[in-house]
This record gives sequence, C-alpha cells and structure tokens, in this order.
Amino acid sequence: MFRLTEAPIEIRAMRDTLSNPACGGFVSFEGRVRNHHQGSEVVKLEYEAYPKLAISEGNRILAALKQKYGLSGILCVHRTGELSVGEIAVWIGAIGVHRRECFAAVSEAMSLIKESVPIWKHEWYANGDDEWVRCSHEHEEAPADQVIRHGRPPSGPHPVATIMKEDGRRRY
Amino acid sequence: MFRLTEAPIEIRAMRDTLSNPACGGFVSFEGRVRNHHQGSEVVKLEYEAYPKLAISEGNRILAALKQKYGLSGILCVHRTGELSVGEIAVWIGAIGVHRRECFAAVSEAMSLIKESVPIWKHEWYANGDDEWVRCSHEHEEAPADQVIRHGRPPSGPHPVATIMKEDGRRRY
Amino acid sequence: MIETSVGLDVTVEYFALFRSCARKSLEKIHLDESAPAALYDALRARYRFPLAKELVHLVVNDEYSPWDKALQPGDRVVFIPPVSGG
Amino acid sequence: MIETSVGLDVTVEYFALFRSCARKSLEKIHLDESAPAALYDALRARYRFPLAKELVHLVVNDEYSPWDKALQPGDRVVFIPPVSGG
Repeated sequence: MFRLTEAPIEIRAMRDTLSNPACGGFVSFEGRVRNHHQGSEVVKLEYEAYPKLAISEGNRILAALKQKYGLSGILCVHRTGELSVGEIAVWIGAIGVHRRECFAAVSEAMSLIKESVPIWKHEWYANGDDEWVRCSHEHEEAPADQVIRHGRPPSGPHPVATIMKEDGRRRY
Repeated sequence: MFRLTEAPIEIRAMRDTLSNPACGGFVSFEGRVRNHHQGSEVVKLEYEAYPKLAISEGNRILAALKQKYGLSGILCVHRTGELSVGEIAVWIGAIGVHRRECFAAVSEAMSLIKESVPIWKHEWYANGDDEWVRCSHEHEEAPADQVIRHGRPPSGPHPVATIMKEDGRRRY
Repeated sequence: MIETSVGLDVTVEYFALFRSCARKSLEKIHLDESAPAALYDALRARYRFPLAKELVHLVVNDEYSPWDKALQPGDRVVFIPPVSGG
Repeated sequence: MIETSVGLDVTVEYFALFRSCARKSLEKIHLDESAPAALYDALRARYRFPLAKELVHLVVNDEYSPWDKALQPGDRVVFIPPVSGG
C-alpha cells in the first residue's frame, strides 16, 4: 500500500488500483514540488529514503488508517531521487463508501507520513546554498491524531512532531 | 470554475487546469456511480441539471470557498445524462499553498453542491422501480459551514440541508 | 374588445421529479393572482406533485426567490424539488 | 591468542544529513560499550553531526528502538535525523 518510486508517478495507474463499484467516494492528494522554499528559489530537489523502514512505517500508517476509517483501499506512493518543479513528490488516494472518511484518512496519512516515514528532502537554491530540509513547510499544522501511533518506539511517543513544532524550519 | 458536461470527465484535463508552480498542495474528490442504492441494484442512472442556475450557484459556492480558504484555484465538473457504474459523476479539485485548506475546501464544496446546486439523480433498479433520488446517500453528515451561504433566498437560510437531515432518504 | 382578465401570464419550467409528474418541460400559464404559492398549489393539485411547498424552492428568472415575492407578467418560474447531485 | 576486547562490532548506516556529514553510507564500528547513546555521541563528535541526540531517532535492524536498548554484536544501526517527506 506504501511504495517508493524513482520514476514519475503515474496518476492513472494509481487511480485504477483504487477502484470498487461499491464505493462512491475517492479522495486524492498530490504534493507537488514548489519553485520556492521560504523565499529562496529552488533549482534542484532530491528525496532520499531509507527504503526498508520507509515502506514498513508507511504500511503501518496506511493499514491503521484503513481500519480506523473503514476504507475500501488506501495507497501512497512517494518519489525518490531528483525531481523538477511541478512534479508530484507524493500521491495518496483513498476509496470508501463515505467521502468524509476518505478526506480524513488522506489528510491524516499525509501528516503522519511527514512526521515519521524516513524520507528526506534535499534542496539546492539559486544562491548556491543547499539544505537537508528539516521539516514540512506546513509547520503550523495541528498534530495528527495520536491514536494510530502504536508502532512507535516503546520509550514513548515519537517526538518528531513536537520537535517540528518548536523548531519550525531551522536550517543546519 | 463550475461546469456541466455530458461527456465523460477527463481527469487529466481537469488536473492540468489546476497547476501553479508556487502551490504544493492539490486535493481532488471524485464521486463515482455505485452499483447499489440502499440495497437495490442500480441498473441505470441519469443526472438532470437546471443548467443556468446550476452553473451560477456552483460558481457562487466555489468563489466563496476560494476566498475563504485562500486557494490558488478550485474547479468542479458535474456530469449530466446517463452514466454507468464506476463512472465519475462529479469531480472537484483545489490547489493551494497549504494542504489543509485544500482538503477543507474540496470537502465543503461537495457538501454545498449536494445541498443547493439544482442537479437531480434518477435511478433505475433491477426490480423495475425507478426514483428521483431525494438526497445524498451520506445523510449522516454534519451540515457544512453556514458562513458562505450568502447567495441564498432572502427569506432565510436555504432549508434543503435541514430537510435532508430530518427525512433521510425518503422515496417519492 | 374589453379585457376582463386582471391576471398575468408566466412561463413555468419543470425539472426532474416535477417534469416527470407534469410530463412536460415548459408551459405558459395564466394566473389570477401573483402569489407563487398559489401557483404551486394549483400545479401540485393538477399534476399530483408529491411534495409540500415547504420542501420546494422557488426560482424566478433563474434566481432563488422568497415565496412572498409577487410574480410579474412574463416571469419564468421554476419550482425546485430537493436536489441530489454529487 | 587472547581476546582482550570486551566490546562488539556493529554496522552503522548513514542517511541524508548524516550521510552528508560522514561522507559515507555505511561503516563497521567496534564499540567498547553497548549503549547506542555512546555510539551516537562518538559519531557526532567525529563527523560533526549538528543534531543533539534528542532530535534523533534510533533504529536497530530496521526497527525503531528506544535509546536504552543494549546493542548486540552484528546489529545494524541507523540514526534518523528529522524527516521531511511529502
């Protein structure tokens, strides 16, 4: 249900995977590469993943959401490697009988994936700088529902979300 | 921004319309024709619209949401005429800088369009019955935000949502 | 000739359920009074519309209108049964 | 021969920021103690990782692990800097 790909994401193939004549609702999200980051023009962008853990963590998140929202299906594909502005970095789609559950699941999936799936964005800027981006550009968001974070380390809740909140978008 | 079409909805064309290199978030919803309605097998389905009012009312809703959520763009296409099971009856897409606003806008757009845009679904069932469907199959939903209902008749808030709540899915 | 009628002529369009009941899409109707509610009640009786006025919206000249609006000669009137798009 | 070492050998993999700092993807390291925090502190000093341990997650053999876990010989260890997918 969670995949990584170095090739451009084919929306049609993803949509076709999520098809069920009993389901009336389909919601999808695309995260597209933007031409700027905090006012700096982005000239190059790469995503790096820790594949094995990204897939297991991504699947854990999607399976929990599928059950929580009673979905017929939920799917996420994340790009790795170099991307151009406007390309799709991540695609999430869900189908179900009720549309509200689909909206909630896709939105929550994106939040949780941004928080805990080991994928990193490396950006190069027009001024010659580059950075390993520290967190999502949407750091104003409320933390996603805690209830499905059961796969986390036994030492306590995964602190990434909290760190993001406090630090915003610090550069290294 | 709100369109009616008798031809199958082309997702790619819709997506291409919503493209902006400054916007990282894209959310879309598809309402697909289901093979059943309250336990009855659906063998034929048609949507009829009051075109002029549907377009003006749809555009009013989308323009209000675009402003409310600060979107870069929002678009809705609704099919009319006869549809097959699995076909897309309605497509809504939104792009913006922040994904939460896109999710909220698309979800709210669907609720408001179901409530107040003059489009009607006519279903024929395997047992020979047919009906003008009275309301959405998702009658358990909370009413959408009242704030953008400013285009409504001056006699008071549009009562459709309330009627749907009370009556559920009555057949005529 | 002496015009004895004090009424007005309007055009009524029918959609969806009301079109099915009336078995037509459009007709011109002569009214003795300008109240849309009286027009609806008359059509409801004539065509057996299965909906009380409270479930129906009034549209005059392609705009939602309150039921207490007085109809004018030449108005195009549509009664809107509960919608079910999406 | 007499084995004087009481330590253990582990493999450390580097991703993203840590790979950039270490300028390598993987190395074998001999440890004198089994505490992952001691390993992180040593690597942080060696490669100038710009992140306190509190900002980093520990993964052992492809699973998130608490920092008080004792490393075993042959473990594959990954330190996870803050993620930024999506």
